Amino acid sequence: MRAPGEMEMVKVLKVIKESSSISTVLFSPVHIGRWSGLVPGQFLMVWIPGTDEVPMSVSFLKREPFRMGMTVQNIGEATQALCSLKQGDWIGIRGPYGYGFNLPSNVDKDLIIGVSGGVGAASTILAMEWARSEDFRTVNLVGARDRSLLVFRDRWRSISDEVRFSTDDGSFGHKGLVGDLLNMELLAMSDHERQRTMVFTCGPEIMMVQVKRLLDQFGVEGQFSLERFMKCGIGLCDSCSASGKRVCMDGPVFSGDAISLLRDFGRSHRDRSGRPLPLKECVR
Amino acid sequence: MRAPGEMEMVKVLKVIKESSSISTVLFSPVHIGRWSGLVPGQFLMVWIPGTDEVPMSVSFLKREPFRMGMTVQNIGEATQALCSLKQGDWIGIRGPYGYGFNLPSNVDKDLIIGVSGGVGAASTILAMEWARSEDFRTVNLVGARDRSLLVFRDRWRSISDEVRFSTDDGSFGHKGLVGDLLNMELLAMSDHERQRTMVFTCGPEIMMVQVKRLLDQFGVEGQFSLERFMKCGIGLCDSCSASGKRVCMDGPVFSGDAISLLRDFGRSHRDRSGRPLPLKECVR
Amino acid sequence: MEGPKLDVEVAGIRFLNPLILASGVADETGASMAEAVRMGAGGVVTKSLSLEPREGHPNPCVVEFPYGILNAMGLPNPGVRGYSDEVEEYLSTTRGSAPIIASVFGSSIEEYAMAAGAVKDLGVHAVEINGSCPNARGLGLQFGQDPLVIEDLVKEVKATVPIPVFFKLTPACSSIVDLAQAAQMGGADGLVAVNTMPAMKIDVRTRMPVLTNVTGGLSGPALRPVGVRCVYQIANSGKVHLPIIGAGGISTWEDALEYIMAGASAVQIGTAVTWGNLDVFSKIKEGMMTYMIEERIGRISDMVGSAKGVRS
Amino acid sequence: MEGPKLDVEVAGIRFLNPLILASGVADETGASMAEAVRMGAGGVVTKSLSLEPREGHPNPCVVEFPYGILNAMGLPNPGVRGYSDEVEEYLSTTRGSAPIIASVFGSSIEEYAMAAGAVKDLGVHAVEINGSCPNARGLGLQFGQDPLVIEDLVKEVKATVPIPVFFKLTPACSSIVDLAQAAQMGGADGLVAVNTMPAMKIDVRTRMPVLTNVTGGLSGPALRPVGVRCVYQIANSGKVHLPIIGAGGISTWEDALEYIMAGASAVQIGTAVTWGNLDVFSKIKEGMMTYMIEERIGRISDMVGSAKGVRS
Ligand SMILES: Cc1cc2nc3c(=O)[nH]c(=O)nc-3n(C[C@H](O)[C@H](O)[C@H](O)COP(=O)(O)OP(=O)(O)OC[C@H]3O[C@@H](n4cnc5c(N)ncnc54)[C@H](O)[C@@H]3O)c2cc1C
Ligand SMILES: Cc1cc2nc3c(=O)[nH]c(=O)nc-3n(C[C@H](O)[C@H](O)[C@H](O)COP(=O)(O)OP(=O)(O)OC[C@H]3O[C@@H](n4cnc5c(N)ncnc54)[C@H](O)[C@@H]3O)c2cc1C
Ligand SMILES: Cc1cc2nc3c(=O)[nH]c(=O)nc-3n(C[C@H](O)[C@H](O)[C@H](O)COP(=O)(O)O)c2cc1C
Ligand SMILES: Cc1cc2nc3c(=O)[nH]c(=O)nc-3n(C[C@H](O)[C@H](O)[C@H](O)COP(=O)(O)O)c2cc1C
Ligand code: FES
Ligand code: FES
Repeated sequence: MRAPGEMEMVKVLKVIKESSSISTVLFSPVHIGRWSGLVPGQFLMVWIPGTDEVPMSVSFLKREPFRMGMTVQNIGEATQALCSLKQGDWIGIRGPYGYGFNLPSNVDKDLIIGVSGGVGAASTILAMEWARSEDFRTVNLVGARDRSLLVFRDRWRSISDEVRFSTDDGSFGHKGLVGDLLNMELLAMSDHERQRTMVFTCGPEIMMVQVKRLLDQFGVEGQFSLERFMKCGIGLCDSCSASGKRVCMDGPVFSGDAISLLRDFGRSHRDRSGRPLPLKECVR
Repeated sequence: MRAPGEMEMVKVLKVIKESSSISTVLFSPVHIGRWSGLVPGQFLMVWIPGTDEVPMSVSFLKREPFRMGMTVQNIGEATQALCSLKQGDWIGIRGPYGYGFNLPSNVDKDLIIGVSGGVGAASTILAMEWARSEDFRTVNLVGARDRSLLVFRDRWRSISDEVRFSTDDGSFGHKGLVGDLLNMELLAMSDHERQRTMVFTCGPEIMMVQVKRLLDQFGVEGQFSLERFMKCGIGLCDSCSASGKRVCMDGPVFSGDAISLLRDFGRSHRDRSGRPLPLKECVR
Repeated sequence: MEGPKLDVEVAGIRFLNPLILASGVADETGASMAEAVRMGAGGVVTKSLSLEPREGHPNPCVVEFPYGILNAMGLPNPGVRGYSDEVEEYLSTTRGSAPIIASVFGSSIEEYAMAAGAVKDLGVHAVEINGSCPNARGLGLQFGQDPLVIEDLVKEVKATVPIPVFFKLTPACSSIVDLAQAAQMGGADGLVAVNTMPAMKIDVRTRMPVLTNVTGGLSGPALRPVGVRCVYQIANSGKVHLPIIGAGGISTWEDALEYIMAGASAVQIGTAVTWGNLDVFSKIKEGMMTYMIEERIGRISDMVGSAKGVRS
Repeated sequence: MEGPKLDVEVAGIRFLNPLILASGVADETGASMAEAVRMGAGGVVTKSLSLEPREGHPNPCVVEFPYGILNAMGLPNPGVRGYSDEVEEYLSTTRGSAPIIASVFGSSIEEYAMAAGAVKDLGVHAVEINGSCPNARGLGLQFGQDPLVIEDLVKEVKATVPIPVFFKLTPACSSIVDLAQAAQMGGADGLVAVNTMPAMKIDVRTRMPVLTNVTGGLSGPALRPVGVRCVYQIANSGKVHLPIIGAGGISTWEDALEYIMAGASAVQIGTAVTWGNLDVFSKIKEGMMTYMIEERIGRISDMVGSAKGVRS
């Protein structure tokens, strides 16, 4: 049984420009009890009055004073409106929804590798902060198309035992895919080390397909945060359907085993009417 | 804000015959959390399927195994049905409703006198048990029309530092009114002792009128448990109205000060349609 | 600086604040209604009165849900004559500070009109026609679901009393706007929306409907989204131009404002007094004041009907 | 000793248990519906299908209350043709273990009939006419509130398909029995009661209706007492003799039995999957079994319509 996630109207405290197209929106909800139990990887449905309601990860969560934030890449009408918010504007948030990342026991694992692609970092960063605070060793591999989309650089450094960046165009860090970084990382590890490792990943699905392949190949466990078109966010409308699972309710974070059973993973999404679309048509 | 008191169906565990016309009905609800917070003097609405729903005090409450009970005097259709219940029969209970007795602080008071008339004892006995368990000295004055209506005799003895009985016809204890016992008790006390005394009373209103007069006369504080016709039990229908207060919601237990403001006290009730009736027409 | 103003005028009647005690709730006596005013209500509605006294239905007549109340009181009341002392006591206690509206019903249009005629002599400020109580056979609801009957009913009552007449609508209908329009055609001075929604509860152990009357009316939070929709539809129909008093599940200041923004000039509060007691009135007033200060809104009337959909 | 039997037959269709996934909930794909069956559902209803694909309303299209859900999805669906793969996947995965009912709608009686005609070729076991969706203008609800239209609509659909036809009723009406009777006159093989109740939510900060569609339909616990009343009224009207599938706010075994005792032969479950996930099906089944053992009831059908009021 999940608790009802009634909408709470919150005033925007501050909008921090992370780059030309990415901003972090901060707010402080009143119903702290509800929000402070949020597990990194869970998401909110965010209402931008007059525009849209869209799913967003929580990228920032601090106590005393209580603050939450989301990091948004401007790719369309709703995200543009979010990035244009001003201090004092009202937005509605409901949630927290879905299953977040599952921190393993320190007995089984000692290393968590975060593999983040683009604005997927908005979801992984909170999870990796958490892992760090629970005394895991943390390695962060962070990729983006170009330097301008590579956010949280200082924050990543401050929470990582090791951090590597990549850009498709080589404008910052390794030139190439973040999957290449993961490949290098795993190659350098012993079998024993690999068994004691867990990977948290969020990013473009095509990137996560590569991550899944590597993890299978090296026998490493992982958790994957998926995106699908979400209307209700609470398991009713089935617009986020992937192979019979509702990403909003059964995910958005899935274990590698669960992902293996999702035939749609890396293959197809659904459009607003529920028709299947090949993945490439959905990739930004 | 009170919590919703949804009806719970409970199976009758046992019916104990206290006398020819009075029985105690025992049951064990499942939602223990809700019921174990009950304050003595609060009441239940009890549904006897196919017959009626009537207000009843809780006369018995024990933990491990959790048990509750009510003590019913057979005076009409509903109470007759309650007294005729058999083990395994289903009844519905909702509540706990209203304000119960308010145990004073041990700093202000050290003696609680219970003044019970007839089946009013069903309400006071739990309150007096509570007072005893919280280390108050307890004196119980228990009256009834005749010996057969004088219930809980052993239970009274076991929880009282002093106990006195009276019957109108002298068939047991003092012959006369329980108010006479109270008068004697108070007469024998010093002013200081009276100030450190609190009286809990429940019984026919005409009896409580006498108790009120005595307490005013001797300057002793008291709490009074009232009865009025109850339909909803939750402050909506106003059928229990007494001088602008709803007995189900603002009572059934009122402080002496609150009672002083109730012009209807000792004077009038309301009938099922809401018409005022002089008190004597309602007294059994 | 002056604070925001909570007073409202509805069909020519002034209320110090827009929160009115709903009919049938905590209003059996003049003293009870005066108590609601002392606790902050801007006005009260009497329980629904008929010419003759009625005892109402036998218990159980209430079922409590976590999100609402189901009731089938069955319109108990001492009759208009029997109730006259109550109105008198109310008026002498409150001394004109808070208007009193008399709710009336009957088993025929004539009886409705006679009850209305009788209450006007008690000194009440308006009449509310209860054409929507689901709890008594042959009374209330079947009058309030037929537009033709509503029109006649309102006409007759209007012809009988010189004071403002409100018609109270049921949410149990295909089109609330049709019913509202009928009341308008009959000459009503205002509308009350909504009464309770017909509903029931069955106990699975005894396999019996819990209410002696079998069915009853649902009120409280569960009813709110339905009531707000009804008020909004009437206010935005373009066809009905009467002031509306909103009702149904109001227990917080947000709830009250939701109705006001949907188009209600004032609101009635019933069920909330069970969980929040009569404190709801002052709590809601306080919340509304804070909101109006924060949002720099001077008067309640500035908000009436202010909610407009993107698409409508 | 044999345990109690949960299987039921409704309009000639056998379900292993009386719990059916409601239309529009967790049923966008064949795999989703098969998942519901794997988790314990006795049958499923597809989302409401039209001839042409529809995107539905833009977000927000859902409001969450503690006691219910308000939705205005706007009947998104890939069209009957677009959905045929889903039915195929469902049938091949479940292999006949749980019937599938296709819900259909249109913007005219003809469209309804054409949609029904198209789904029958997909291999579904029955058609459910959605004449009660409050969420799309010109579709659904206004067909379902007029008895004359209902009768024609059902007639046309019956003339088009050889499989059983259910008509799904709205609770937003003056008399649910009149609507049910109309469906019976049109030749329906069964009824589904109820769909959601028209409702809305206004945000007081932005003074805007939250749903883009302004109004939506209320489902979940808040709707239950209303749905139970509707089923009871139809079953006890003496005028309607069709099997009824109950729906509205069922989330526990008591809720399901309440509908069954009110007169439902089976029930549909929608909103409960948000708070309880698909586990609700097995939990309800388990609770029903325990109850039936305790009360020595052999079959579900022994309980259908067993609740009788003292007074009715
Ligand atoms: C669980 C989850 C967490 C997310 N977290 C973040 C985050 O932290 N930061 C961030 O920038 N983005 C996040 N997204 C993606 C974000 O929801 C979309 O970028 C946003 O909805 C685009 O809306 P738009 O109007 O700006 O774009 P549009 O122009 O409407 O569409 C652009 C793309 O966004 C997708 N999209 C539009 N509406 C939705 C919707 N309701 N649900 C899902 N996808 C939609 C479209 O399918 C399309 O691929 C997340 C998505 C999901 C499912
Ligand atoms: C708060 C409260 C606690 C009570 N606790 C107890 C108790 O512990 N034990 C006990 O034996 N009795 C108790 N009573 C009284 C009990 O409720 C009545 O005796 C019972 O309702 C009588 O019902 P009947 O059908 O047997 O009698 P009837 O023949 O119907 O009536 C006999 C008398 O009981 C009164 N009565 C009937 N129905 C109600 C009702 N719904 N509410 C109030 N009075 C009613 C009538 O006014 C009349 O005076 C309590 C009453 C109240 C208000
Ligand atoms: C116990 C009870 C009794 C009621 N009696 C009446 C009545 O006599 N006349 C009437 O018009 N409405 C009556 N109502 C309906 C209320 O006036 C109100 O319209 C409805 O309950 C919705 O508001 P609420 O949710 O704030 O209670 C009654 C409601 C309740 C709960
Ligand atoms: C998100 C959502 C979408 C729905 N879509 C449809 C639909 O397409 N067709 C339909 O007939 N009913 C639809 N309904 C109504 C349900 O099938 C059901 O009748 C109603 O929700 C009451 O049941 P519940 O309280 O168990 O949800 C929908 C309900 C919800 C909550
Ligand atoms: S978004 Fe509606 S089911 Fe997932
Ligand atoms: S019994 Fe209904 S208000 Fe007290």
